[in-house]
Amino acid sequence: MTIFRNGGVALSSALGGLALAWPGAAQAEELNQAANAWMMTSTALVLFMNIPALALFYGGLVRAKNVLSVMMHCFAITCVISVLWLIYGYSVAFGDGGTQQALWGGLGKAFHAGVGVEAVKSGISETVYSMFQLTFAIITPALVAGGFAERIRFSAVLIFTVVWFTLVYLPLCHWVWGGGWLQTMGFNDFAGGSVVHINAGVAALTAAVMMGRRKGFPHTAFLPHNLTFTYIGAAMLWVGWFGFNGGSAVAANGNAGMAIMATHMAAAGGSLTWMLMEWVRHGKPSVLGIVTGMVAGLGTVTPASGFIGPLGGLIIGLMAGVLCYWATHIIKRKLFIDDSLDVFPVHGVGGIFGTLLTGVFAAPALGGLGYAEGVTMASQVGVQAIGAVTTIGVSVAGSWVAFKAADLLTGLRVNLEQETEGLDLVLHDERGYNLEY
Amino acid sequence: MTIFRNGGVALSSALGGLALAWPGAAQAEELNQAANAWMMTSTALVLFMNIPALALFYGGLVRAKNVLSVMMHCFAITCVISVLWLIYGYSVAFGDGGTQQALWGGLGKAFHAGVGVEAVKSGISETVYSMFQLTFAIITPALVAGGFAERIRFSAVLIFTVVWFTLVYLPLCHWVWGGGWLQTMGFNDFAGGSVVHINAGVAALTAAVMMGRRKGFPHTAFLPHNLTFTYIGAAMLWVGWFGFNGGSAVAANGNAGMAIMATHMAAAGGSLTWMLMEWVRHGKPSVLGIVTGMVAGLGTVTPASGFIGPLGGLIIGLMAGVLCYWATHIIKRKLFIDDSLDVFPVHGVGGIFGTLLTGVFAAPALGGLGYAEGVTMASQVGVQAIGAVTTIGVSVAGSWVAFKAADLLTGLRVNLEQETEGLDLVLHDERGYNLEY
Amino acid sequence: MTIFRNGGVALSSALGGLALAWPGAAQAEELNQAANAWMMTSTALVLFMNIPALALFYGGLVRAKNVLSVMMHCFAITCVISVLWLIYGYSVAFGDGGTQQALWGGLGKAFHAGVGVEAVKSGISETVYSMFQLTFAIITPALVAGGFAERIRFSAVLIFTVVWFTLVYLPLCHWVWGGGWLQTMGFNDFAGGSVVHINAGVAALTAAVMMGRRKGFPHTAFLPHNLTFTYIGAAMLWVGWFGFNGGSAVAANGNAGMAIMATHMAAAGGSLTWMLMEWVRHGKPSVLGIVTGMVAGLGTVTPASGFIGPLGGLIIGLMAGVLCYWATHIIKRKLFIDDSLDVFPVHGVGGIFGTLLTGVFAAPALGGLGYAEGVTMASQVGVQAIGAVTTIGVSVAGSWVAFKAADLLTGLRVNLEQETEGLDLVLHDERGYNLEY
Amino acid sequence: MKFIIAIIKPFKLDEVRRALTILGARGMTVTETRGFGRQKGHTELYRGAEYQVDFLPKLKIELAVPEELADQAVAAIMEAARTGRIGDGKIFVMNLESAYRIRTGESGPEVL
Amino acid sequence: MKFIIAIIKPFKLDEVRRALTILGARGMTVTETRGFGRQKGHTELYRGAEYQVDFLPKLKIELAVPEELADQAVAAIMEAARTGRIGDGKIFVMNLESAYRIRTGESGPEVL
Amino acid sequence: MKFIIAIIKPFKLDEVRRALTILGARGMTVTETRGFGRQKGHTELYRGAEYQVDFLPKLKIELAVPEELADQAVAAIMEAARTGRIGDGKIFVMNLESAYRIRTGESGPEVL
Ligand SMILES: Nc1ncnc2c1ncn2[C@@H]1O[C@H](COP(=O)(O)OP(=O)(O)O)[C@@H](O)[C@H]1O
Ligand SMILES: Nc1ncnc2c1ncn2[C@@H]1O[C@H](COP(=O)(O)OP(=O)(O)O)[C@@H](O)[C@H]1O
Ligand SMILES: Nc1ncnc2c1ncn2[C@@H]1O[C@H](COP(=O)(O)OP(=O)(O)O)[C@@H](O)[C@H]1O
Repeated sequence: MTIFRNGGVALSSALGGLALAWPGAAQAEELNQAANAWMMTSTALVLFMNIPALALFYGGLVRAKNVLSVMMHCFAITCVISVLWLIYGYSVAFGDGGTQQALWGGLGKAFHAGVGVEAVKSGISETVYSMFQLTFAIITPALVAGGFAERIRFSAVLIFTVVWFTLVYLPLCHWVWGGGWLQTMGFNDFAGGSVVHINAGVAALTAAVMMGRRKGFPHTAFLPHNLTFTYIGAAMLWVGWFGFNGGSAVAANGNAGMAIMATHMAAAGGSLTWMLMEWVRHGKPSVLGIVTGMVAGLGTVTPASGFIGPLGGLIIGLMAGVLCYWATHIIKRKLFIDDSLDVFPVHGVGGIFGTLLTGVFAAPALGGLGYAEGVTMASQVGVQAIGAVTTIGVSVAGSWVAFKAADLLTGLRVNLEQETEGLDLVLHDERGYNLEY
Repeated sequence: MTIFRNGGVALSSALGGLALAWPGAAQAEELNQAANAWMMTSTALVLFMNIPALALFYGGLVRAKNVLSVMMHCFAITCVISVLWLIYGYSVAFGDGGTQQALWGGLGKAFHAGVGVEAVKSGISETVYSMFQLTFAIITPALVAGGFAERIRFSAVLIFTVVWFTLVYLPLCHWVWGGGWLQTMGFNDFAGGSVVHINAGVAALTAAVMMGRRKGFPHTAFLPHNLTFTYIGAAMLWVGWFGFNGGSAVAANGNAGMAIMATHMAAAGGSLTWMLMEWVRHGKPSVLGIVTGMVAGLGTVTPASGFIGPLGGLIIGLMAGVLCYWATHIIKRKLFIDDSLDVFPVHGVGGIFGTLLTGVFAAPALGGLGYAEGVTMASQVGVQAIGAVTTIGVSVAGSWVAFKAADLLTGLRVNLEQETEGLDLVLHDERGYNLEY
Repeated sequence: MTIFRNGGVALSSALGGLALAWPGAAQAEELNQAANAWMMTSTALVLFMNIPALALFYGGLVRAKNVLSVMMHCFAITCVISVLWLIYGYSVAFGDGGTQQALWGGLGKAFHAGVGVEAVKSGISETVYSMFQLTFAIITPALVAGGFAERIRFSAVLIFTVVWFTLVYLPLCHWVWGGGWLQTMGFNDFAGGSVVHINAGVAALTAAVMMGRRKGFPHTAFLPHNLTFTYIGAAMLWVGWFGFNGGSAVAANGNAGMAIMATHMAAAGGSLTWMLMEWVRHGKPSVLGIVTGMVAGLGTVTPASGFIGPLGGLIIGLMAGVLCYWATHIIKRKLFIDDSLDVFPVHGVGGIFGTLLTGVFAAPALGGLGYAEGVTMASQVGVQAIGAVTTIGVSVAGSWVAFKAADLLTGLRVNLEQETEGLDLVLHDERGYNLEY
Repeated sequence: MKFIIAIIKPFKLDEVRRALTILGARGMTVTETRGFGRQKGHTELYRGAEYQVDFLPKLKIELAVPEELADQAVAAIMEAARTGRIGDGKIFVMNLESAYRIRTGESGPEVL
Repeated sequence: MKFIIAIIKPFKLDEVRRALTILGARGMTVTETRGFGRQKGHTELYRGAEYQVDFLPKLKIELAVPEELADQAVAAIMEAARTGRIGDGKIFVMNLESAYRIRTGESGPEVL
Repeated sequence: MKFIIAIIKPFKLDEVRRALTILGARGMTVTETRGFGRQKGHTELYRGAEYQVDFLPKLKIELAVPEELADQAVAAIMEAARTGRIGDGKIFVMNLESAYRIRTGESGPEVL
């Protein structure tokens, strides 16, 4: 997202993209209706990735007695973040921070002040720009929900959402995409390898460590109650990711098209290698394995997707499938951390890896689109590492505060008997299925 | 939909929209390909709202033995309305009615006569214009299906569909959007608060009263057989609504973007207040509650969505969640009307409320986009009331005729034993699930 | 797809379409961003048709013990074809074959060589062009999976995919859409009546004959384990088909809009006649019936969709519902061929019929868009027949080779006990549902 | 004590439960089953082909009662579950040697 | 009369039913259950981790028969349900004191 | 031999199975059921209306044991399944006349 939209300009004209101005000057821009059409579509696709896609993906993985609780997380997070975004989120992330621009966007656009029907930013309606970004702000905490699934109190989820969005998501988003210091430094995260994936993965790991394991872990098999849902969710994620990465070009041009193709190839690659890992090591390939490999491929290619070619995407995906497979194995079977739905080993590890590789596969020799002037592969990888480490640090600290706040205010976990009974009945007076009649 | 597309022109240029001509002059217009792209996408999104979204939303709410019957309603209605639309629907609603334009569009465009590949209307291909409108004509009777679910005969649904489409939907559609008298009067219904939501809600209520209650109502709990389906359907509706309201701008410009943002905020607001109502009154928030609040927020904001800002959308949503919650309670628990899936209290009440509020929140002081020349808030609200009352009147009368016709021709209800056995086996020789093997 | 995009040019300007050049000259073209936006959307829609739509449609039809295996087929095929496409598929199908252009596109674009961010083909980014075509290459073998469902080994599916894609899909795709001999001859297949539907139907029939029947066929009822999934999949297919046929215009103009409308009407028509057939012959209409009729209508109208009007689409659909109903009956009940999910009678028969009718309904007298210069209805139908017969021949031969290869390498079928136990457990160590807890 | 197993049509559950409650039964256990018997199964359509489905959905009620209530319980179920049409179901009565309440460890007819 | 409970492998249902029908049984009731026994459950994969699933899907057939048919019924089930591999299941026979047909109120072996 | 039917709270299955395994039981059959008893069902929300759901999910364990193990098995289940709160369930014991292993055709207590 960064370089083509708000940042370095050297490359953008070479790509035949729009001339993209700095936020402050946005009002003078002309609306590119084709880009606007594509970005509205992308916004719909990314919202779709959270509800219903992620809700299905996660919902299918938990036991039947907790399916609604997990889906509720995704939904409530969507609502809460949307309201906060309107009140201050958009402004803090994408407002004009003036002298403090390196750190935050200020409150000048709180309540979307000044963002009228005719406002244009980066060539598209500013409302569309804001909506597209909002969907990213929604899905990131929703991804974290995989780490605390099957044992958290619903009120704790709400508190976590508010605190974490404010302390962790908004600063990182501004620094990387809103004109903040990481962006200025040349950190490249096309569609959220750091802001979304590392961030969510680390927060989920923090949650898992703070909350402790589910009753029965690691001996009991917590079998997915409905792998067909997980599959459907995964398929929708794949499709939605065209909007996630393709939309991050903020244009309906070749950059968007290339990002989609690289994204697609990474998904295919990650799926195949995870599948092969299982085939070799367990004798059989599984549906859960192939779709998890897909997510690994997609999460890993995300930061790179707008800077590389399709072959680069494929290779990143192939590596991601292997790497995240092992990471999952280690977290679950060696470290015995109960990150319920494996958010860290898939999104966190994939995100870190992809953020670094972004500096590598941008090389023209590897089919990439090249570096900004004066930048070498080594220097770019260095900057990428700074971005990744920053994200990890902020996410660990902020997540700890957010979950601690929830713990103090309402308690983090349900008690053991409630956990056994299932969160759906205990917290929501509902059951997912009543198939008897 | 109205003012920006066909009607009052004062505002449209201020909004930087296209110059929109009266239908008769449409052929001379130039095609805006970006708008065309967005409108094809919107058309897909709105069809998606009916099948599978509404089918899932409704299907999940009924008992397992009736799930297919409800889904069949949505599907068969889609097919029947599509054929009627081609034969005469489009012409009656959007044709050039000449001297009778205030009342109907005539039959000049029956069988889509004269609507060639190159025909343009409101800046987009006339086929696309027609398809987009068709999806609205489809979802409206499908919404009504929630009122008669779990006890109606399938043949009665088909008869109702044909009669009601002709007597109720087409006239209202023409009056409000096709250049009819309500539109001329300045009635504002951006995306269907009256034509779709009041209309469907009132028809469902009429059906519920005419058919009587399901066996066991109100003592037996008719628990949703699959809340995960209802959730998935709800999520898809939210996403699809971007096409519903955003597409009603008939443009890929800032008006569409702003409509999407207002729509989104209303969904979030309605969800949160319904959830809070439950939390306060029952001690627990439910998944069914939050998604129902979402529908309430979306239905209520629909008529206003193109005239207001995001804060207006949020406030409308917040109010809708509370209001529709109470309306549902009263209909079910005080009046003991068995509107099976609460169509009236959610869509009907929300639609009425939203249609009136459209006159209020258009005020620039409230973040709205303003009134047409010479119009005040009071006068606009007055016109809005006329539109709402007209819709209610036409819908009650026409629905009564439609259901009466079905009753006389084939009978409305299955018998008690069939109702207990379930409509899927009795009417379709099928069962939704055979999970045993 | 053919005539408007790459082939005969007579018509395209009459339609106000873009001036479309021969592939070789593509680089000089200007990017139409609106078309690009629509084509990215269409690409997402067609991918969506395979996963999750087709996976749901097929998955719901099999028994619960095989649901994952069928979904796995769709997913793994997606991954494998994507990788092959990048390596050589795109080049063979759409590269510049030079003197051998009549037969294949050569290997000049292997690994997407030369397809940069700025490359434009037919007015859209070449990456988008390629991705859109890739989704067709994916869904075609996935459709074949309906023919061998519930008894094939997973490794056999992978082998079949690689061989069949190379020997059958790529040549046909090039001949019809990539500038090959059938296209040069004037064969018209707008969106895949031959390349996709005849082709997949014939391959499925070949598979069914080669593999033999499932245990219990034809006496045992293999009831769909989850008709709600089949329904959801069908609904998604309908919506996705707007991208399939509408996207085949490779433009966001009236041609796309008209294709969508004709497509939609065919879906409605096929649904209604299949439903009526059941009502008349069995006394009840079924959900499975109406959605199967929909697929029949859509498959049949596909080759014609860009050459006809909406009334033509409706008529084709109405006929398809009846024809495919009978074809299904005959294959299953007279010939006792166990084409598990009826791919041949629906897609194969519909595709053949539609390919021929394309020559008929293009007639302006029938609401069609006319013939290329010097072509009559009779001559066009003749060319259509050549295309259909060619497709059948290539598909039978190539499918036989592909399945034979799989048989020799790993064996085609699981053994009887495995078949009874179910492929999910036997091949993937998983079960679709664990709803107990 | 007696152990009564009743196979009934699913939609009769409410009536049977009510009848047994009136009689004083304070507990029962219900399981979904599929029954095969004289009642013909329904037809299911599958794309134009028709199939006979032999097994019909039934509910099985298991009810432990004190000796002296057994006959009345049988009679009550019989009446409440009857539609008079084929497939109404069967009642089987067996001897129950002992019964325990897990919560308290008590045994004998009083736990029922 | 006897009440026969047979736990079998799910895919043997058709054969068992056929065998019993030939013998003259005109009804039976089938329930899905999960069995735990000597047969080892299958492994399920979960993202690289493997889990042993102990409970296996089984079907329970309940069949009431007149005294004199009991042995033949047991033999018929035994033969039809056998694969010879571990996990084929068990047959339990208990005494059935009375049986009623709900539809008619009749009782005794003739209702079976 | 005895045929033991235990109705328990679903989440107690693991403990019950473990207790029985320790005792030497090498097989059992488990079925999902719904129970109606003294324990009140939960409330379900439905758009602002509240409904009482009477039938609660329970598991039924069926266990055939040799005569001499019956009492210990009952005691083991009782202890493992107890939470001390209402709804813990019941255990019913009946006489089992014969038992067969399908795989081998053997019969008698040794097949259990
Ligand atoms: N001999 C039997 N043993 C066990 N269950 C039986 C037996 N006969 C019938 N049933 C059960 O009773 C149900 C009803 O029996 P059926 O013969 O259809 O009608 P009716 O009860 O009117 O005679 C069957 O579906 C089956 O579940
Ligand atoms: N003692 C028992 N009581 C009740 N059911 C049993 C008992 N032993 C076995 N079963 C049932 O029989 C099934 C098969 O038993 P198992 O020991 O696996 O193999 P086999 O029948 O070949 O000896 C089990 O899955 C279980 O459902
Ligand atoms: N008489 C009975 N016959 C069969 N099952 C019973 C009987 N009474 C209770 N049950 C079963 O036992 C379960 C627990 O009984 P309940 O009365 O709720 O609590 P408790 O076991 O603590 O007395 C019930 O849900 C039901 O499944």
